[in-house]
Amino acid sequence: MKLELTGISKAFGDFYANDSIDLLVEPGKVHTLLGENGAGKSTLMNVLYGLYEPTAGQIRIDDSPVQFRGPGDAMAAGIGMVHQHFMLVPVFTVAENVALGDEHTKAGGILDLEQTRRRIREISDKYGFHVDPDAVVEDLPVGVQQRVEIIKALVRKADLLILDEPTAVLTPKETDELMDIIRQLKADGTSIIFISHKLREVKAISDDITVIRRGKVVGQADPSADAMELASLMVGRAVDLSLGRQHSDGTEVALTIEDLTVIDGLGVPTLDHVSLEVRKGEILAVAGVQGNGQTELVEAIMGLTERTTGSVRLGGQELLGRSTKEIINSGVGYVPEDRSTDGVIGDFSIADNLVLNRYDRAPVAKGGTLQLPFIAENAAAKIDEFDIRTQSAQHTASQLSGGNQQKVVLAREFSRDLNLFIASQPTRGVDVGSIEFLHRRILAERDKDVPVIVVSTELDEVAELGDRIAVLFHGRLMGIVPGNTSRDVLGLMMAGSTADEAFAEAEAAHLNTTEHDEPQLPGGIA
Amino acid sequence: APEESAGGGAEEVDYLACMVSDEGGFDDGSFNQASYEGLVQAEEELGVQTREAESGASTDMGPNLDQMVSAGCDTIVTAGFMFEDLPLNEAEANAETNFVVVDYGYEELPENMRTLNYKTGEAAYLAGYAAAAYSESGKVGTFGGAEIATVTDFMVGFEKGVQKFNEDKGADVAVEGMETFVGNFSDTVKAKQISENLLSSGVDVIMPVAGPLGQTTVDAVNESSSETDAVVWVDTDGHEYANGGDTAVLTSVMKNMGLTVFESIEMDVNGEFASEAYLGTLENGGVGIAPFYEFEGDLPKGTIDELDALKEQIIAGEIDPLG
Amino acid sequence: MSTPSPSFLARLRSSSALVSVLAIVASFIVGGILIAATDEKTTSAATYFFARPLDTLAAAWDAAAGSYAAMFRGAIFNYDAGTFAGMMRPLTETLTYATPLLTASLGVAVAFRAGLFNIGAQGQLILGAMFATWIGFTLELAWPLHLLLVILGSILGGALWGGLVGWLKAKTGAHEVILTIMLNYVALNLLGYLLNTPVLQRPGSTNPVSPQVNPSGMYPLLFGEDFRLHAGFLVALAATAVVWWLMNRSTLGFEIKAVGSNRHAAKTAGINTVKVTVLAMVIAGALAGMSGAAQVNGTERFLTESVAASIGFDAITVALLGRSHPIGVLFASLLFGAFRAGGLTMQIATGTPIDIVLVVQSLIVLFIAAPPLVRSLFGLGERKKKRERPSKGEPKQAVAAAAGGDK
Amino acid sequence: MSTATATVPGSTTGAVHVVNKRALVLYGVGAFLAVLVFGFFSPGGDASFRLSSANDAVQLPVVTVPVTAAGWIIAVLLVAGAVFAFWSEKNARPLRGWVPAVFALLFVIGILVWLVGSSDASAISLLTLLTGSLTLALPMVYGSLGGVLAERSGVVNIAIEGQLLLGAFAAALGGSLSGSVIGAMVSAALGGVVVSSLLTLFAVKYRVNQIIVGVVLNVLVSGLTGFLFGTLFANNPDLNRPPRLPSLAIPGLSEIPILGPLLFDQTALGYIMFVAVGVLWFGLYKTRWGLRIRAVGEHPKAADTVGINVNRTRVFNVLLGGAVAGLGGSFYTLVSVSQFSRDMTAGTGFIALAALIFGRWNPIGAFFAALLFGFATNLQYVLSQAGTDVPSQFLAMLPYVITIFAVAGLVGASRAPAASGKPYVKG
Ligand SMILES: Nc1ncnc2c1ncn2[C@@H]1O[C@H](COP(=O)(O)OP(=O)(O)OP(=O)(O)O)[C@@H](O)[C@H]1O
Ligand SMILES: Nc1ncnc2c1ncn2[C@@H]1O[C@H](COP(=O)(O)OP(=O)(O)OP(=O)(O)O)[C@@H](O)[C@H]1O
Ligand SMILES: [Mg+2]
Ligand SMILES: [Mg+2]
Repeated sequence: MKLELTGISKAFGDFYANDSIDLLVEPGKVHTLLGENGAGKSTLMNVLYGLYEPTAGQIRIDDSPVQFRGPGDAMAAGIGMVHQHFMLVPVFTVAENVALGDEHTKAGGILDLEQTRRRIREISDKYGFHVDPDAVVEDLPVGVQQRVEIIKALVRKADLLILDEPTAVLTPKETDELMDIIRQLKADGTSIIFISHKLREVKAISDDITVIRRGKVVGQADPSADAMELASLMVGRAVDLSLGRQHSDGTEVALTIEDLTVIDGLGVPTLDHVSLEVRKGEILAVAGVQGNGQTELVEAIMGLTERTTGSVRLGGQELLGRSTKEIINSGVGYVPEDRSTDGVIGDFSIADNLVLNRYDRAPVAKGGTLQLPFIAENAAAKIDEFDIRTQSAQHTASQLSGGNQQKVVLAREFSRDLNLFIASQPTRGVDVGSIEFLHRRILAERDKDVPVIVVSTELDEVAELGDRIAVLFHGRLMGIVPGNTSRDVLGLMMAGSTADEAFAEAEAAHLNTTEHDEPQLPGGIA
Repeated sequence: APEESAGGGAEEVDYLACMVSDEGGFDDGSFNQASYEGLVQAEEELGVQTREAESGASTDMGPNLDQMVSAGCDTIVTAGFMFEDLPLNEAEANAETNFVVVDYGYEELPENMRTLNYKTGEAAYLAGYAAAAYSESGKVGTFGGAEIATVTDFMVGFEKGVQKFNEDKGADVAVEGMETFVGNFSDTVKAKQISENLLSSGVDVIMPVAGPLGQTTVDAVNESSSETDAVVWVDTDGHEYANGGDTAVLTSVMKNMGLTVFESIEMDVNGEFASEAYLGTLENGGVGIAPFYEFEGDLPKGTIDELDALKEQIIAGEIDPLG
Repeated sequence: MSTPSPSFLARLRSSSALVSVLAIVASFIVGGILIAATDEKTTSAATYFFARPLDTLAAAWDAAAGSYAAMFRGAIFNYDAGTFAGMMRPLTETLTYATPLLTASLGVAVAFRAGLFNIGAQGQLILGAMFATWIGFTLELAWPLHLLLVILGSILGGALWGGLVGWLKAKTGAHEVILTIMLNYVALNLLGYLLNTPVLQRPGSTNPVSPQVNPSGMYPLLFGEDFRLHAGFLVALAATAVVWWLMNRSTLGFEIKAVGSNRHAAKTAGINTVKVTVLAMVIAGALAGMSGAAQVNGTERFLTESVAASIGFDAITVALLGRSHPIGVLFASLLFGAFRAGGLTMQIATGTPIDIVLVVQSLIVLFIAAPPLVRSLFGLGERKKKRERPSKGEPKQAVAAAAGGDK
Repeated sequence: MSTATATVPGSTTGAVHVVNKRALVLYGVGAFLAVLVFGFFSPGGDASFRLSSANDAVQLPVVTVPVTAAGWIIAVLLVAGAVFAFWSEKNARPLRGWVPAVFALLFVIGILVWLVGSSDASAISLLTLLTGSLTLALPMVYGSLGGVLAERSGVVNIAIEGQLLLGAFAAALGGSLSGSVIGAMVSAALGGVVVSSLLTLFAVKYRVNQIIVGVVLNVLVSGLTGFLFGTLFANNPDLNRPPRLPSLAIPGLSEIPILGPLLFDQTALGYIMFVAVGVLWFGLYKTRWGLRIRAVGEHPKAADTVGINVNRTRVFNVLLGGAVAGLGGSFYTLVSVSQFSRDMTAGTGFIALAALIFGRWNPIGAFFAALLFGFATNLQYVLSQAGTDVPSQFLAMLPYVITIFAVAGLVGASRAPAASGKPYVKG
């Protein structure tokens, strides 16, 4: 399908999220949209998919103009979209989700899911998806959910597939698989619009790149262009992506975890006798495929899980068995993995979110009474310091973009003296400019001699930040390796090899076991 | 209901008779309604003006009384025990206004107050006797809206009447449902089900003491497969009053509130208001049982005479229906 | 949170005073049509409508206007009264009615803010009233002390009943809507039982009525014997101030709102959600319990089964109309108090059934909540579209909770 | 909002576990109470159950059980059930759905035997108990079904009480005017639809908080019907004389002992109820229509992105739900009693709301929840009629207390359709 957008504008009130955008997607090509958070990429895609009505402009498919009154029209015209936040009904099975809106029925409107199942199996086989049509979606890993989204589009015979930040929540392996799928689709003649903040992927998969800033197209780029160049084009200023950091080798042990075990509701250990130490002034990166115990590790330290055994000692004090509040008060800073459900309260103002876990202590509160002047001053200072983009501190957190919400969480945690800092997926879905900023802040904290744990499924981030890297697999610790260990070795460990096995295997295959000490690029820029 | 319309054609007199209901409202099919009918009768026959106020909630009763006083009522009627001491306090504070209190009494009455109470047990006793005589299954039943004295008086009298019949005739008629209460005076589905329960356990005469819910019993009896099932209605004459009452109501335990309220107003209009604790009895006609209409033929021979005799004995004090 | 939330203010602004006034006007018009349509004079004039249409209209106007004028005389100012006291009395009646409504609604509002849909003010009020009555007639103490105990008792009773809901909800995940509905009935039956036993029944009485509360256990009247308004109103105002402080300035209020908005984030921030859920319901119950004392020890003096009237249910509407904000709730309960007081006068003066008040009240709430409808009814045209954002003042979580709580 | 985050594995596992632990405590407490009350504190004597009513053609024998022995047997079974539950938990096996059901059933039978044993009655009629339960449940079932339809499509329906009440009123008025039961039932359904259309007007079109709208609509209907009752009906009593809906015994089937009178001797409303429960269940889970409503109620945006008109779906189903609840309201004036009276639904709509939550937004679940409630209510009446020492107020608490135990113990957290209560704004 050939798609042409001319002069598309979309205004929310007085604000133009898209301002006269032109875009040409050639048949069978992967066309990437690059842009900061809030640049207007998702808005443009929603217009294209019929979810928003454009304020001005025209959409042409295969040279004839079309108008969409809703997603139904867009789908009928052969456009499929995998949304940034998946559009799947969690309690439905895969087949029900795929059928929805395009159901096969027998007489009287009775569902005929068998046909849908067959289509799912066909597509699944063709592209190697391995999706069970009868699995309930909420039980599926994120990567599989995304494949369900793709199946939804393919079942409807999409000739143009929009992928809005498809890799933001994927593991490296899942990402690789997705890249393969995209290549196959492309080979079948499907046109693809691809949105991502991860320049490594963008460079690997794109045929064309269009960069958007503040709602306007600011230029085209060549996929072979230098990552720095792309980043600068997006952000509109020169981005220095090298952190120029030194690996630290702190010596004094601050956090000792021994035999930490977490049992889930079905009696299965999700964290299995994990022991490790974190030293002052070092970043311990925890790597692993999603669902292998990282979340449990962090939540156990924070006192958020039940059925936990073992020991977690911070500066000689046992944390296990204490309440989350006590743990926070003993100086543990925490950036949860899911900022919108766990990190901020969407209905609360930014100012209130900035004191969310110290609202009851001086100077935020005195005698059970909130000190509003302090809260206001604190907000003003933090908004300034962390460059949180908002019109006022009284706006609610839900009015912020994801990147800015993350800055609020970080600003909050960094506004007190920490004895331990834990960040789970700190840069998920955040644009390059912000990643750079967030990483620098985390490093700055480490340089204040605070022990830091960073959990990430992003290998680049792990390698980038980690002074040492711990790898979890099926709840067990596969080993702790130096920060400069190569992606190949880490990949093997994440697949279940112990550190020794992985090194041996990698050497046998003549792969690198360490990365060269060249400056790392955030967001996965090779 | 606009007050000036003197429907009855009686000459208008300059007299304002007022009434305040309790939560039940004037259409409660019970004491509020019956008392209210006395007020209407006064309007029609005496040509007095009337005002009425329903108390949608118990919290409205006090203010309603106050407003009636300031509206310049000559007589204010209250119905139900829920008013408690409110009328007494008002009466003491407003000597020019007369108060007629239905279904509640005080130890000492001020000059401007009458209380109207009714020994419903006496009439229910007769109805119980008649019901026992009428019953073919040997089982009669009753149930109440809520467990309060004005309700249980009926039920106890009814049971005693049945026992009297058993003694006199060596019969063994059982009374079911003495402890069954709907829990309110509005849930028709529950009241209907209680009636059905009674019928299906073989009861063939039921006395519902639950205000408007009695209608459900009439309906249940009219729908039941057995032709002989019957209802003992309370307060008013159910033969006239209940929807479908002519085919279901054996008799009614009448509590002549309308009449006594009317008489109280009439007294005052005639300048003869007397402070008094009136007690309606079989003797003074304040309570009684309604005619049996078509059912008379279904009673065992002589029952009517026995009832008359019992009535005399009660009046003479030879029988204590609640004892 | 600090100042009333921005969205709350925004909402007030966008549903400007004009819209609120128009909402009230529209409701009165609908009510007026109903009154006129069922008025005998109007209907009889309508039989010759085509001959003399003006008669019908005049009769309709008389019926509606007469009813509303009476309502005004009953609720605000009685221009017909001969004495100054008589003129002012309606206002004090309005305040008297608003008193128990105010505290109960505050209770519902606090629970809303914690994400709990509390339909149980009715039962909580009953428990409060039982405690207050019992303390009121069994003890003989010096005045302020006795009254203080009465108030504390009512708080304790309500708090117990509310806390039970919070505890069950927090511990078992049982839905608070079911729990509160069921506990209302349990409370009512418990009251019925105790009023038939020596614990609460008036000695010598066969009716379910409690003894009279001793004068030392009563709220003093504020303006003497001629007015029913009692010091409970001042206590309710104080409670409003406390709740305002609680919700807008205190750390506990911060916790309550946090749990109400996002339980997960609250937990992650170290807030003990179990404790907060229980406490919120304890506070909600305590406030509703205070209404029980206002009823018995303020106006009624004795306890009957109908002590709660419909206060607990009206409180839900009032809390929602006041957008769960203490100041909003204060004004909403004054409005409802005025309706109740005015409705009685209307009924007495014109014979219009008081039920019409319920109709007008509900319409006002609906219209005020939907400004665009009011604007289009009056042909004002749409305002420039605002960004649609859920307002914080509303118990958004409560909505979700009422439908099924959180996983 | 975001599906991606809600489903991150590991973040939700805790919930399952909590439910188990609580259920375990309940099994333990239940078994303990059973041993104590049914066993040691047995009132002794016999409990007799009549299986047919006095008027039945086929008279079945009276079943008599020794109370103490039966109590012990039930207690032992319950202890066994509790042990089984603990064993399952220990071995991390999920308990099957029938285990709590059987456990609860045994417990209720235990209560029944105990109460009957301690009452003065010679025999309790099981048939009366059961048919009455069904009758008492009937308007509740309709109300719950109406609620299920609305809430499954994402609109919280607190206005069930109002729908029932206006249905009852409309049936009386429409029935009196048309003189036919069909006319009455159609009017009742329309009455429910009127309430629903206000609900959708404000909740869907103007996005007013759905709970506000629901609560207020109940008051509105109560006020309106009360007003018209006091004016229109008071002045024209003939408008309040609807025809009666007759019982239609199915020849043959209705003769079957117990089941016959229970299932095959109903009014049209009774048969429609059975059909409606089945049809709605089937419709919700097996048809395109159901798939779409559920999608709209769970994740409206997802439904929107596949071309389903969210708000139109909501409006349609809320109106349909109103028709169902309104039809149920006609039970009051066509079956239960022969005229409308003020606030005659007496809070049933709220119990229906509880039943639908208790029944987990499933038509069949709601049906059984309502039935349990009807059973507890009728048990109270049957026992009080037979005469027992328990004060009437405590018997009256029975249905409410049983419900509290049931939701707190066995059912626990129930999960509403995720988008229920949230207005849908495109984009
Ligand atoms: N419904 C809306 N109403 C008002 N403004 C909106 C709306 N949706 C988006 N915007 C604004 O439009 C701009 C573009 O948002 P959009 O979601 O398209 O960004 P994006 O490029 O997809 O960002 P990201 O990389 O974070 O996904 C933002 O500034 C946002 O604030
Ligand atoms: N109705 C709305 N009104 C105002 N702003 C909105 C609205 N809807 C979305 N936005 C804004 O649109 C922007 C983009 O929203 P979106 O949900 O795509 O965030 P995002 O930046 O992509 O987040 P993430 O990083 O989590 O993917 C945000 O700035 C958000 O505040
Ligand atoms: Mg986006
Ligand atoms: Mg984004």
